[in-house]
Amino acid sequence: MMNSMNNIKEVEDLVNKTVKVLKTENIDKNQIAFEIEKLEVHRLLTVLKNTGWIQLSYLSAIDWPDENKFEVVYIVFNWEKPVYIQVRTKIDRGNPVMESILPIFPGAKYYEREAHEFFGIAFPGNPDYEKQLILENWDDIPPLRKDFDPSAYSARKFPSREYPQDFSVKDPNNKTLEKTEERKKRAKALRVGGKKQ
Amino acid sequence: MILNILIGIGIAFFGFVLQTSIAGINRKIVGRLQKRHGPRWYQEFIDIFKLLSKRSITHGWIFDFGVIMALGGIIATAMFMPLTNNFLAFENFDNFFIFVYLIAVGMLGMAMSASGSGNPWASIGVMRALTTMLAYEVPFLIVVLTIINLTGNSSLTEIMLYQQASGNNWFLIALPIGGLVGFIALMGMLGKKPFETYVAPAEIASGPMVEYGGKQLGMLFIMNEISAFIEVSLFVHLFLGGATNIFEFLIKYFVVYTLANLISSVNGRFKIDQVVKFFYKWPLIMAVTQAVIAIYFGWVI
Amino acid sequence: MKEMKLFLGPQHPGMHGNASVHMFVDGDIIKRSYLLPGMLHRGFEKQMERKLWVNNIALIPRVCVPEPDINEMSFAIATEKLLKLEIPERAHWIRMIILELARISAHLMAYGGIGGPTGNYTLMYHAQLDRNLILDIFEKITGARVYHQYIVIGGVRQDLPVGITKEILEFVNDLESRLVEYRDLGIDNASMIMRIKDTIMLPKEVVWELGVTGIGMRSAVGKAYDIRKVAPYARYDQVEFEVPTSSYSDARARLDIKIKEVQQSINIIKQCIEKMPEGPVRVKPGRGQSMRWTVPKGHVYAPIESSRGEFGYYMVSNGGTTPWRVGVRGASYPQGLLGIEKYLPGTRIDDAALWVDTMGICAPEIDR
Amino acid sequence: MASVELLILFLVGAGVIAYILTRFNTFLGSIFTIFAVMFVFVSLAGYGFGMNMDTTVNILPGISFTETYLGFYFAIIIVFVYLMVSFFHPYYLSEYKYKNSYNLLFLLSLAGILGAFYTDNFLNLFFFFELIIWTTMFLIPQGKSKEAAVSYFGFSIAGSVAMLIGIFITYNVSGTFSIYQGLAALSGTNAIFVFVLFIIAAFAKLGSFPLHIWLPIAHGNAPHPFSPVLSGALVKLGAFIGVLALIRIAPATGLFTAMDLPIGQYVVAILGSMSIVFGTLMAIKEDDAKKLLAYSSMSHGGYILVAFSILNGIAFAGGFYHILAHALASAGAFMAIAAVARATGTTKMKELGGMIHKMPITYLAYLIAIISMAGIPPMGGFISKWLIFQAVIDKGMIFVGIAVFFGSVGSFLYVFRPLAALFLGQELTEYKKVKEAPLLMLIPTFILMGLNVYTGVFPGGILKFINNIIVELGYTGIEVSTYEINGTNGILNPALIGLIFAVGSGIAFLIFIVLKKSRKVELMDTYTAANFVHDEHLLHYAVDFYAPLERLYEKQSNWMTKFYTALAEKVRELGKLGKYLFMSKNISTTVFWIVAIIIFLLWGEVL
Amino acid sequence: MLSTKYTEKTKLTKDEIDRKWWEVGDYFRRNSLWLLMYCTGCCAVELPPSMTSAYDMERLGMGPMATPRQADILLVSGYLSLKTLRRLIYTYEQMSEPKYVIGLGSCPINGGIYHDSHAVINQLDQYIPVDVYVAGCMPNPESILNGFVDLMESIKNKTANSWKKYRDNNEWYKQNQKDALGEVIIHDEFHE
Repeated sequence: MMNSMNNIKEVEDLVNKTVKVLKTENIDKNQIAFEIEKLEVHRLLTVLKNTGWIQLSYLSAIDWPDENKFEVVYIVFNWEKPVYIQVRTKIDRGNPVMESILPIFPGAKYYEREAHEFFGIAFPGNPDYEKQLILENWDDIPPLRKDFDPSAYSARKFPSREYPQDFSVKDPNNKTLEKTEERKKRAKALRVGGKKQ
Repeated sequence: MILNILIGIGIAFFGFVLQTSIAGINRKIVGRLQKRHGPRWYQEFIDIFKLLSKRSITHGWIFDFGVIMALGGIIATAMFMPLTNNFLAFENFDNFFIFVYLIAVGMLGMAMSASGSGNPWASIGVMRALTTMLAYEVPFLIVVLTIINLTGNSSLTEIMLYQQASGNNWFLIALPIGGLVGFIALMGMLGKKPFETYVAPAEIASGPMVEYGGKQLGMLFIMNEISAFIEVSLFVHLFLGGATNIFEFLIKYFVVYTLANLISSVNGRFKIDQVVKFFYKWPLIMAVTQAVIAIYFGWVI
Repeated sequence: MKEMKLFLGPQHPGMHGNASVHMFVDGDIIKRSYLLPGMLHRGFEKQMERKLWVNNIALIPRVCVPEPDINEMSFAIATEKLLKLEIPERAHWIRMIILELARISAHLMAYGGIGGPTGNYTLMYHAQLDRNLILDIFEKITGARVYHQYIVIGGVRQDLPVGITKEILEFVNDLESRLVEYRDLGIDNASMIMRIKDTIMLPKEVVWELGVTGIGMRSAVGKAYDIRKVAPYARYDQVEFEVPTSSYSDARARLDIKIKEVQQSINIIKQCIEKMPEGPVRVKPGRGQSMRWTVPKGHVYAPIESSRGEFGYYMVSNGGTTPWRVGVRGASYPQGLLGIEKYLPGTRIDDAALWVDTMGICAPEIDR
Repeated sequence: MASVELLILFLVGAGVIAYILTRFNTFLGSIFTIFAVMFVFVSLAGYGFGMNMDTTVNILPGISFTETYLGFYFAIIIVFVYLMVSFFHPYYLSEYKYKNSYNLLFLLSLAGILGAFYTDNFLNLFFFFELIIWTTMFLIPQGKSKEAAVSYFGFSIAGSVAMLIGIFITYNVSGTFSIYQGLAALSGTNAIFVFVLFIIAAFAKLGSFPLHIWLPIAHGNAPHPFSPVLSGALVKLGAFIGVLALIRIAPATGLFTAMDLPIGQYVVAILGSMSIVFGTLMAIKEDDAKKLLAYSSMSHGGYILVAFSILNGIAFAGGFYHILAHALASAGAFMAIAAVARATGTTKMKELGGMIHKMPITYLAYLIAIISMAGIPPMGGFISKWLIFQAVIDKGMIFVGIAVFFGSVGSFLYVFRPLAALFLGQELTEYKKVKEAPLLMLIPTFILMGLNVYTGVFPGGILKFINNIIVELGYTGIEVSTYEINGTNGILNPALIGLIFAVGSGIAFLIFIVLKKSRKVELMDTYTAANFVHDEHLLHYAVDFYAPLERLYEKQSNWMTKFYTALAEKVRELGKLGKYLFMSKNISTTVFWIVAIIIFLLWGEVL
Repeated sequence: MLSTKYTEKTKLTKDEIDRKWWEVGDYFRRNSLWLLMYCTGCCAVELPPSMTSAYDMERLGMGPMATPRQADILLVSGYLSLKTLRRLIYTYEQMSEPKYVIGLGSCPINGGIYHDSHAVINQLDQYIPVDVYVAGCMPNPESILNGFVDLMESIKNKTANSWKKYRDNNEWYKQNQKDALGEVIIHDEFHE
């Protein structure tokens, strides 16, 4: 649609005017992504919120261990001019600190807590970002980092069931098939409402 | 005297069996309303006996003492209840106020025991039960005041005989507004929706019952059944002319309870202050109107 | 000031799903409250990073249990955007039918769900019965009642079975005729009105602060802010439907909108069945080995309108055979966490369960 | 033969001795007080029932006594309450500031009470009333606040002044100070004036609507062992004046009638009903256990007024029985609260919880008292309420009916609240070391428990005695046999109810004991929707117990208090004006004003 | 004809009487199984259809109950995260005996689709004993009801003894719980 292409253009102009954009990605007619400097995020989000991008749709982080960076992403949306804007910025992985955007978007509170929990990013400015939210008594590195291996963690912590090797339905002592047959019959009886047929 | 007491115990037991069966049948009827099969009619019995067979927990002596007091009070109340106009355990002593106040012993026992469990939900449930009681009692008692004033006797059998003497002139018909108030109050007493504020599983996790399991819960179930028996019987005797034989009583009882249950099954529950507001608005006005009409103008149909 | 602490959930009949509302109560007014999520945490986002793109299809429906199809749809759209894949026309229409059926089923569950907090169990029983019929239709189409794995990358898994359209039409016509009954039993029932009117208010001003979307927002703002209208996906721009709104957001208004949306969904389904072209339903998404195909680098966010609000997958690919990062924006995230913390205080404990129900809080998509 | 005069003199003397002993040793003085009160009680009980008291006066000048069933009934109840309370003194006095004079004042007020009920002279009555008021006024501020005493004193004095004017009018008309002749001589407008004035006095003493403000303040802040006296005994003085006014002057005031009642009586009944409703509503709202019981006293005072304004035997029987039942119940409840307050130092319900595990006997005493207070069989309160209901229903008094039924059900709510919040619920950590009350305090507790049950199960004897009073007042008594009470519309057999209740409980106990034994778990191991709580305060529901109900009348509940606060403010301003005018620093101004006023007062007479 | 021969009355020992009563009790217990409403996982979404009109669990005498004290069956509906497990054990210990546990879905059996997740346990019967498993992801209402009928039969055959097992092997279970959860009984509140 012509209209939405105009919107995209408008957004591009606005963002370029406000901050220095490192990289722009046009994703489709309703979505555009900008990568900017860490310090300029607040300014851009403030400007966007004042121009009508009032809804914070998503906030999260991406782990790039090769570059030794975390990428924090903010997605905002404007209902009148339907364009989703991804605002992304990269922060240092060794000392992950990102100022909270709570004063701009109060709705970010729990997203930031979650990002702290799963990546270990600190959000100064968010009063209780350090409280645990989803996990309880977590005893390992934050689980969404790439160097965390859930499989090993699970194997270490939760014992798995061991099945007997010689389990077979052909075994004459194994009554599984008969039992299954019986169950099926009963299931049928249940389906017709308890009436015996 | 001993014989009378035995008859009284028999009546209480009969009330329990009757109400439990009818409650079971009603579960089936409501099931049909909800497009399903419904449980067996004797399911309620199975539930109660199962509860009695379980190994329960206790929170201290008041937790048990309250339950005993609750069940004891209710059994004692039921022992005074006449079944028909000439079948009752204690001749002349079936005074209306005994039922209203002796049933309160049971309530108090249950409330005490529930609060004694130390659970906040239980206390909230008790609070709601008592508040609901404050709501429905007053309009109901005003209607009963009218009836006693008209008949000049507060004995249930006498009230029954008064209605039967003048050609089955039921008070439900003679005092139609009062009868309606009585029925609404009955719904409140039975804890039927929309006045079922104090069990309310989804709000306060079944209220006073929250900590009970096993035998205590079983005893409270029995208490609940017997108190329902008392309340419905009161309505039957006061408003539907009582009964001359047991079958008449059974039919009237069944109709009243089923009607209350059916209305209950398609309504939501009020909030607790809405219950109070409701009862102190229409039913009270209606009850007072009825009382004024009947006592001062003497207009009785 | 002495306070008492009460809990709604996880093991509580008023709570749908495994989450816990902690309430600090004075008398019966909630003074402070917060949601304790995480009881349903399974580490989805981590799991999906470790599975092939195509394997993830089996995993994702489990993110939101009452309405699993939106996950498949959002995931499929996101991946297709990364792949720059055009899918067959018929697949779009089938997807819409599935989505709208799922929406009806979710709305019926929520609408019947108020039977719990308000005690009107007959409503719940009837709604669940109709929902069960939808699940039966799903079973006929996809082979599974709840987790269908039907909407896949590149279209839908297989074509609709023969004669199912007739059955769907029969069902929706039947349901449409009985919507009046639902209204009578629920929101137009005198005793229910007393209970749900003017409770659990969501003021207009706080909507943006919360970031709440979906019915919660539309009932307060009064504008047709629906992603199907504003930024249409699939073929929603080619069907006619209205977005019901209201400007006074109490529990009753939200339920009213739910029932109206069921009506609109029925309309959409009818139009879809009418307009649906014949043709293939699936294209092969990737090149290379049969399942180990790769997806080009990129970041994409794919929002769709669920029954509870904006639901979206944020997907990052670094060109590998597995997603690099998947983020799920649960539709009930704002109203569930922030809403309970900020706007539940001041209401009464009776109404807490109503907030959970009418705002559409789905615990698994908060926890993931 | 016990002489009333000697008893009074004995009490005065004993007071002086108690003062000296208390100065020497608090415990000893208190024990002496117990024996002194016990001596009075025993002599009263020994001779009074047969009307064998010696009423001659030899020493005291200008005082004359006579013996009536009415006076004796009140006197024995109040002396009994005094006796019960005196057992608490040894454990409480040491905390008080003026502990030396406590026993003295206590005994003096008892002397006043004896005199007031045995006198037949209005001026004597007034004198003894003043004695009671002045002595108790110095007892009350030993508790928490001096304001309480001021408010008690203010309302009491207002009542006394009203009574005094009434007495003067009576004297003017009849020319005699004799109570019974004087009141009988009244007629016409004078009768109405005296009626109104006496009713004001009665209302002020009884703490009835609209003169109830002092009641919760005085009860709530009085010393813990004195609250039972206030509620169980002193308030009954108002009932006494009420009886005088309603029954003795009654027929004279009949200008026109409402519901077969003289209009004055009907108005009193309506005011009594309002007192019931108002007391109930305020009690439901109250957080302090003692204030709650004070409001309950107000509500029960309403019942007494309603009963005495319905002029027939059955209502009188109900009223008199209610005086007894409420005195016992209220004394029991207040004493239980006092025991708790001694152990924990507070009576605020939101600060307490789980006392049952520490003080089970006190709990039982409170339980039995509140069962009586709520009018549930098999306790005394049921009998009196049943009788009052009979009268109300027979008269067909609908609005009074609403009030009495409301009060009766409402009393459930408010008496249950201390039970739940204070005794039941979670066991709070700060009271882990609390122990049961000492034996001496348990003695009256047990006696009251027993009497509460006795009055509920075997009311026959007491009702027969009450019949004497009713006959003395000129009405026909009710039919009563050893076990049965015949009302106008029904028969009650309290003993049977008690028996059946025992049988029912027995069956329940059998069911309970036959089944499997339960496992004992901790109070904190409770349903929390599968969450973990380790602070029992968070699981104790005590604050704003009836919050949804309170919200319905929150706005309306304070207007009366506001009115009186505003009135007090105005009075204070007036006082300030006077102070400004008279007590200015310039001495000549003061002298000028004093002279001016004297001249103004003497204008008509001298100048 | 009356037999004149004296037959010695076999006196029942206390244990035997107990056992007989227990059998009577078993009849009531299996015909009135009350579920605990604890939706631990996604299989809970198939519970409403099986409870309500479509499959009507109530005709088997079963129904949902609000609190663990009242319930007989702990229905573990699906996967268990550690956070849930802690609360589940707490709930299980609050239930009054005899109590039964049913594991719905594949996840309680062996972890199911989340077998390598960092948050979900793999095997429920390490922590609390289980009477009946209902496999499937997710099981149909039919199979859920089937599981209940299985439970009823095993109560009849006296094989549903998990609660006794928990009592007898309490230390083993406690040790396992401790391994997974750290400390089962927590002395301060979480998230405060």
